[in-house]
Amino acid sequence: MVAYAWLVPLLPLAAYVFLLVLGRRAPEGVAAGVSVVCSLASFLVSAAVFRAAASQGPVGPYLFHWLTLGSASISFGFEVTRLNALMILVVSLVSTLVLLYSAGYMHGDERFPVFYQYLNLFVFSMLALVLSPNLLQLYIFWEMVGLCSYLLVGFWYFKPEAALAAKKSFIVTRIGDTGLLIGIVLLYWASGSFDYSTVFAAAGAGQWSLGWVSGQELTTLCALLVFLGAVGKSAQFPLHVWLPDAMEGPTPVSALIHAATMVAAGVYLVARCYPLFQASPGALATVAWIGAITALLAALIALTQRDIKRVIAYSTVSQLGYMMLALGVGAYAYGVFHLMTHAFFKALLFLAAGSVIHAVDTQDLFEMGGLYRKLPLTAWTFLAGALALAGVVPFAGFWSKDDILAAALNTGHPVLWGMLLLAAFCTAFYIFRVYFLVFTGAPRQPERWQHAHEGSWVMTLPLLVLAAMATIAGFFNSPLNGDGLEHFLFADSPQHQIGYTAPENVPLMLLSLLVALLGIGLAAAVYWRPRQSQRPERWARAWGPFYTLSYRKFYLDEVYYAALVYTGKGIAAVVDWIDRYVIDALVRVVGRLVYSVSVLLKFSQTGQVQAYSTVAALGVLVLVAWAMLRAGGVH
Amino acid sequence: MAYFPIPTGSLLALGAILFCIGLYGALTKRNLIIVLVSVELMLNAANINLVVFSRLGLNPGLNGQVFALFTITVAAAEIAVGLALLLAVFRLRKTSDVNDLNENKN
Amino acid sequence: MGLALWMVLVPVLAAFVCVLVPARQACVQRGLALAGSVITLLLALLAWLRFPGAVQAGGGANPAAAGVPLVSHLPWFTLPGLWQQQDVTVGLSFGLDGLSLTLAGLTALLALLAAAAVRPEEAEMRRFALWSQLAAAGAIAAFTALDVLTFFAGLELSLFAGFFLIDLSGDPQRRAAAVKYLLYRGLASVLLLLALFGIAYGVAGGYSSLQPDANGNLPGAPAFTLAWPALQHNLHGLSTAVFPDHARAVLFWVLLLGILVEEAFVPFHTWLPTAHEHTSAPVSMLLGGVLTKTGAYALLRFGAGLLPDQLQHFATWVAVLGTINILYGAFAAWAQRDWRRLIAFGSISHMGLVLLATAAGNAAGLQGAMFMMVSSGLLTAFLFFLAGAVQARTQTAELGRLGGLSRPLPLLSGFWLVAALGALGLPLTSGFVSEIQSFIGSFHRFPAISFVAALGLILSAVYLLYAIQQTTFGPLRPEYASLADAQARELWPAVVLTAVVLWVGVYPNGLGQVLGQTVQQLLQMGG
Amino acid sequence: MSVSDWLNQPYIATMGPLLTVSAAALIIMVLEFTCRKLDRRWLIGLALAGVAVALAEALVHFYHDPAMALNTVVTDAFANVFSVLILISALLVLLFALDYAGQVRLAGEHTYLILFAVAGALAMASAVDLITLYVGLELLSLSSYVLVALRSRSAASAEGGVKYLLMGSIGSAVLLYGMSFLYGVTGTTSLIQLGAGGLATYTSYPQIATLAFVLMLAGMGFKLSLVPFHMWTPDAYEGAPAPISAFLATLSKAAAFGMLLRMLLFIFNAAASDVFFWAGVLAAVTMVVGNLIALPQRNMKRLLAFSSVAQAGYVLLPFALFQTGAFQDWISLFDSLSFYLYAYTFMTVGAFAVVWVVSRARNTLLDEALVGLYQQSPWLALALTVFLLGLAGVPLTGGFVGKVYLFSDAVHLHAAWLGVLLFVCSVASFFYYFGWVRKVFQPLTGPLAGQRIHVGPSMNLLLAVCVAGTLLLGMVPALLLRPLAHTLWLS
Repeated sequence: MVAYAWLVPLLPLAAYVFLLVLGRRAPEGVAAGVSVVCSLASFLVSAAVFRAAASQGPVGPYLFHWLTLGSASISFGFEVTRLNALMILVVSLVSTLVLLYSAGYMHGDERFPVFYQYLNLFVFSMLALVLSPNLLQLYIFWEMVGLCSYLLVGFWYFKPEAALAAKKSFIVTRIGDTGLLIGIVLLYWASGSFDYSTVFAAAGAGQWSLGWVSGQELTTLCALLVFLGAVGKSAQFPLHVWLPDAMEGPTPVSALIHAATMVAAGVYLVARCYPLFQASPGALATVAWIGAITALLAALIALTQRDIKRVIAYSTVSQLGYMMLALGVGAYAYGVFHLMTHAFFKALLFLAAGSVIHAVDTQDLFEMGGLYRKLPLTAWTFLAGALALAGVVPFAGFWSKDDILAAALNTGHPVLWGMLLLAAFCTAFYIFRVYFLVFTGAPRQPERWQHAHEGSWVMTLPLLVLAAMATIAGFFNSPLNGDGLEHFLFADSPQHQIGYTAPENVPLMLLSLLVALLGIGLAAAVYWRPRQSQRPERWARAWGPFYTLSYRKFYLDEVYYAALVYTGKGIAAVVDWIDRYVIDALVRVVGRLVYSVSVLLKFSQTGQVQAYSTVAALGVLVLVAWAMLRAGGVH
Repeated sequence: MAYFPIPTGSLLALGAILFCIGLYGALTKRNLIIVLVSVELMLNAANINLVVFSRLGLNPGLNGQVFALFTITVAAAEIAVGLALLLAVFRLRKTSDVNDLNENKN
Repeated sequence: MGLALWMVLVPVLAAFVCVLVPARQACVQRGLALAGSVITLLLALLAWLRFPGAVQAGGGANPAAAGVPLVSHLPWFTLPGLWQQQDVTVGLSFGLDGLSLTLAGLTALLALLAAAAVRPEEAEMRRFALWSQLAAAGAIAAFTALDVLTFFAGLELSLFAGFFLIDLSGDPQRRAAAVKYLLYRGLASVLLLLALFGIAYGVAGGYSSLQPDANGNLPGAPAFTLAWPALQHNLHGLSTAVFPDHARAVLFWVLLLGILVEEAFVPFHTWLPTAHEHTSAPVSMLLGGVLTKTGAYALLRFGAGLLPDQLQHFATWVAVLGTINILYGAFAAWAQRDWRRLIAFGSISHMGLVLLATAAGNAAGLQGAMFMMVSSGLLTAFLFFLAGAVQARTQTAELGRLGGLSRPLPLLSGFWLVAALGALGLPLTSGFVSEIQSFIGSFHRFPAISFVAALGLILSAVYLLYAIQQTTFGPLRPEYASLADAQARELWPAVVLTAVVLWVGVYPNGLGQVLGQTVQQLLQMGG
Repeated sequence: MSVSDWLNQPYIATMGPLLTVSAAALIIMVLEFTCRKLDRRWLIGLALAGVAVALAEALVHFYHDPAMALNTVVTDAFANVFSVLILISALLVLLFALDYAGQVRLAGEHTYLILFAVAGALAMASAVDLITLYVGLELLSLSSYVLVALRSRSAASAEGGVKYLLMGSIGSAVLLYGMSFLYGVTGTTSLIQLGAGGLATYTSYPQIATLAFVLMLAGMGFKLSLVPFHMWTPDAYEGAPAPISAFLATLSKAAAFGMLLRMLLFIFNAAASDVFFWAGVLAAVTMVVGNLIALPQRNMKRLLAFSSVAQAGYVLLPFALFQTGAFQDWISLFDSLSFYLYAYTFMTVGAFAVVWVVSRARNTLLDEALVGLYQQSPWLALALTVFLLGLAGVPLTGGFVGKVYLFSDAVHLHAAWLGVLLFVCSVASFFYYFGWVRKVFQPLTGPLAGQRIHVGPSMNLLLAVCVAGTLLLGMVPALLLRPLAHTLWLS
């Protein structure tokens, strides 16, 4: 069965090509139908592949020759490991649901088929990325998903913000990608191959060098460069700024690309290259710290945002930070576990938010309210997602997040643990702030409230499925099924276990649960049934500077703009000036000079024959004199 | 029969001076006829050289004088042509001043 | 077999026929240009098919064509007593090795597409057909010449044909641009000729301090020849007593200078943006796609092929030059407000990578450089084609005055997106394959320099996405609301280019096998 | 010398062409006097026939062994190569004149004066005695003075004649003065003896030898219109009848180059080669100034005049190489020089012809007249394009091969800077040559647009020959290079 894994990405590709041929005229039903069927099929295939992988362990790589470089030969193909078997399962499932959901959400958009083209292309690229057997192929599809993200963020290209956001997302991630590319190239020269196995073997041995850097430094350098790619893609601090802006895209896109799958690719990359990172403690520490900072920073920013999607986006950033930290402190399995659960409940939250936006046609939290009565199903599913995110037992988030917290503490990173705990508190607060603002209380804008209504089944069905997953997904790696995921992942790794795992630690569990409940309680106190003394405005005033700081996203966008964009444009302007007024001007001056000399010569032809003969005579004279001097004078 | 030998150098100097005078005239005189005459002077300077060399040269011979004769003849032809052209110009321009011949220029 | 020769002759003949056909029959003229290019292209494909077999068979015994698979020779003239009283024969001899074949094919393809891109109502169709065919012939001759004189002849041919092309149509300032182009590249070709002749004489011992023996020829000095394969062969392991190092160094710098001007490298580049800004799109396609590749060709063929030791000796200089070009071009492109100037500077930035990769001198670098020449040729032509098509509708190429064109012109915008993404090196396009190979090569030799150069990857994204945002994205300007999108007749060049770009990007080995042959030879030369 | 000796000289072999041309000249002169009614064109036809016969003779003798008559006139490589060139250009000029005479009333002297000039030129090419050379030169010059001034009732023409006369005779005076010194130190005027004693002469009297050389070079420089002795050129060309401008630019230059080559090489051979340094200086100055001054020129005839100045600089390049090259290397120098002269002749005569036709049709000499020529007469336009591209040195024309040959000689003989200068200058010359081509192909609007330009049969023939010559020498240079390779220059 595993040998057929190539079907998994190819089915969406087929759908893409089909829609591309049909073009913009394709009827909505066909476009959506084909896409959903294809990705459902690829989900089923991946399920089969998953079972096969579970039983027989990693298979592949299946390769074909791609390019010859001198003596070296670069091959492409696919491989199935336990990790990417899990990934394709998650990705294809979420994709199927989102594709279905979009049929309702994008209904009536003039470029509906194009939207589905892009989505299919993305699904293909994402699955191919996951199945790549070597770094170069991974990089190729890494860029492809970036492209799809660019196209989908800018899907409503006529909105200037959308155009800007698309550009920003591509360029910011490109910064990380460049690092990744360099890392891959260095790894190639160091190990002589792009294949994971070869590279990691060399990395593990550590006996490698590039002449100008060797051994441990080289390992760390490569690991950090690879991580830079992950930072860009997974919106980690300091390259997280693109993700919230990317919310300009249609909400299903946010759900699929910017919550469940693409942004998780960074985490996947680090997980896939784990041997490399393990070989370099420095790199691991960096990963951990970046993760923690991101988690806390994003959570703090999310506290005060007014745009529902931005809140969820920042929560995504923050959760990705959790995963990075998990990998950083060595809790490989927990990182992957959280990646999976997060994929479900974050997609769920986005889709639910989408159906809210669909209903009230605004994204501003303070224009909503009381929607529970209008959208009960949405409200319930959102609640499930919120609880999962906040980490309330027994929802998915609880298990994974709790594992990570425990790992952070037990591996001796109390500081990181503290940061995460604080982040967890904020998480619970901001997500329930959203819940209460949207679904409870009195409608703030009655006319919007009036028109609100649930979407059709294509939109609600995915919500229900995802809600179910968000509820139960946690048990895959809970004591209740004996940490099944860990065993699945580690079943065939050489040392039988990658990184750190630990049995559940009940006091810690209770503590994190308590923190979550506190956050929820606080949110309820402020936004659900606020007493006079605790209205949000008062809080905002009370925390004045901090409030603004968080609301302004710590002014990071402004700083970057000043630091990068202005300097870049400045340099560009200078270069252009030099080009026009130094180099080209110089050329023009020389040209003019020559021409004016020739004009002078032209007018030296006065028509006076005696002038001519004088010149000639002088010529003779000079010639004779010079010749005589050269010949040594007349005796 | 005895004669007073004149050193070759001074004769050559004479030629050179004559040449320069001719050149000067050719470059400065306004009247076309004078200019032509000056050119003749230059040619004659060469003739003087030839003759001198044919008599007092390193290995004397008649060639020089023959050459001089040819030159004189050619010079005569040259003058003839020159005068013809002068007439043509005079007929069309009513002037024999070299400086007025400045229609073709730049 | 005379494939190479015919690839040069066919366009010349086409041009000749263009002269005979009356000018008013524009469609016939266009047809002739198309036909000429198609036939040339078919010949190229034929050669492509025969190539592997020819490589197996190995080059002819003729030393003047050693290691060149497909050779066709026609005696041209003999300069009597030129060298030590020996006659020197100059042949109209053309050969197709990997690089030559690829570039000749590229030339034919772009000539075809340029002819297709001319609006049928173009008033100057005859002159366009005439000069474009001659330009193509010249470029192909330069790319396939086995003889440095023939190479120079090809350069000159494409030089003056290009001059008349630029001058053909466009805005009034094209005159000045054409003259600028002419003088710059004229001087460049002189420098190249000087360097190549110098090398030829040097190989024959022209700069040797050895004493010639009784019958006047030097010990160990090979016979004088102007054929580069023979020069390559003779140079291999030639003692520095016969060809002193200082002479080689001087010649290398002369060659390099010529290449810098020819290829419009900073700071000798200003003619390129000017020309592109003021001429018409089809001409830009030819100029940017083909005519400006001769310099890079000379760099690989004669720089890496004849003076590898010097290239290695001065590699760091070349690499720094390349990096300067990459960054300078990218930043300048970012600052441009004219679409065509932006593309032009972008191509300068790309060709900078060719310098860097060639300097690296390893297999990856050389192959990357060759790929980059092809890719940059395709994509530059592609971009200019689209810019021209849009400009023909909006009557402006000023980025500030465009916007939202995706709505009225979805197809053109789509292709423009593809081309731009290719140019910024997106995987599965030719751009990526070229950049990755070039960087693989350069990082091995110049890690530090390459780190700086890698900034170009980011900057290219910056200026190209800026252009996209300014043109196809953003709110639609009312005056463009009613523009008509391109029809299939107008679009097929874009389709073809997309296909080729993707083919190279998805399965580069197809091209890699052919270019690899040249790479191997260059490596043997260097090693 | 006994009578039998006098009779047994190889007169025909050595002077056949010369005698034929002179005879034709005399006959025509007589005819011209006796029957005034006779149409000029018959006379020109006769002249053509005469020159053709002479050319045939020259070709017959081309590969024969060298011969000498009266220690004065020889037939050898120089004589053959240059006589043939002179006669070919004479044919072209006469063809041109034939067409010209059909359009413009032409003084009858025209025809035989040309022939006398040709005779002089032939003498310059084949004489080996300073006296004869000088006389030949003067014969050529005097006839050309008159020819220039021969446009009836044209002040410009007369003025051109006078200017040429003055400068020319100053030039010949300088030349003669130089010769006199040469004679002084050697006591002979025979090039053969001069050559024999050349080494001794130079080593014993370097200063005087150098002085003589420089003066002779300068004197010929007036004829060849080398900078700075060139300033009469544009004025004379402008004034002269069109065929005569072409005549001055090609025939008399070819003859003068032949004479210069013979004199300098017989007298100042390898031993004295560093005197040729001065030729290099003049060549460089001439190339540069000639091209510079042509850049802003709007008057077509004057521009061609300056271009011919510049081209003379190119042709002078090999003289500079006599200094650096070993004696054996000179062969390739002779070859390159004569090849370039041949190519140059075709291109230049053709260019002058087209310019004349156009300027007559539009009756202006300004290059605006060229605009739209392609519409009015594609044939003329393409012919002109060929000539201009040839002069610019574009591949597939004789100009290209010629320049490349000169260039490779320069690089080979360690004067690369001259070669580079040569090509840099031709790049500069692109500016004006291509400027014309551009005008030629410019679309023409307005009343003139429809008008066609009529071209007479003889003009068509002339153009055809010139185009063929230019292109053949570019595509199959072997046509000329092989014969050159077989000439025994150093016999």
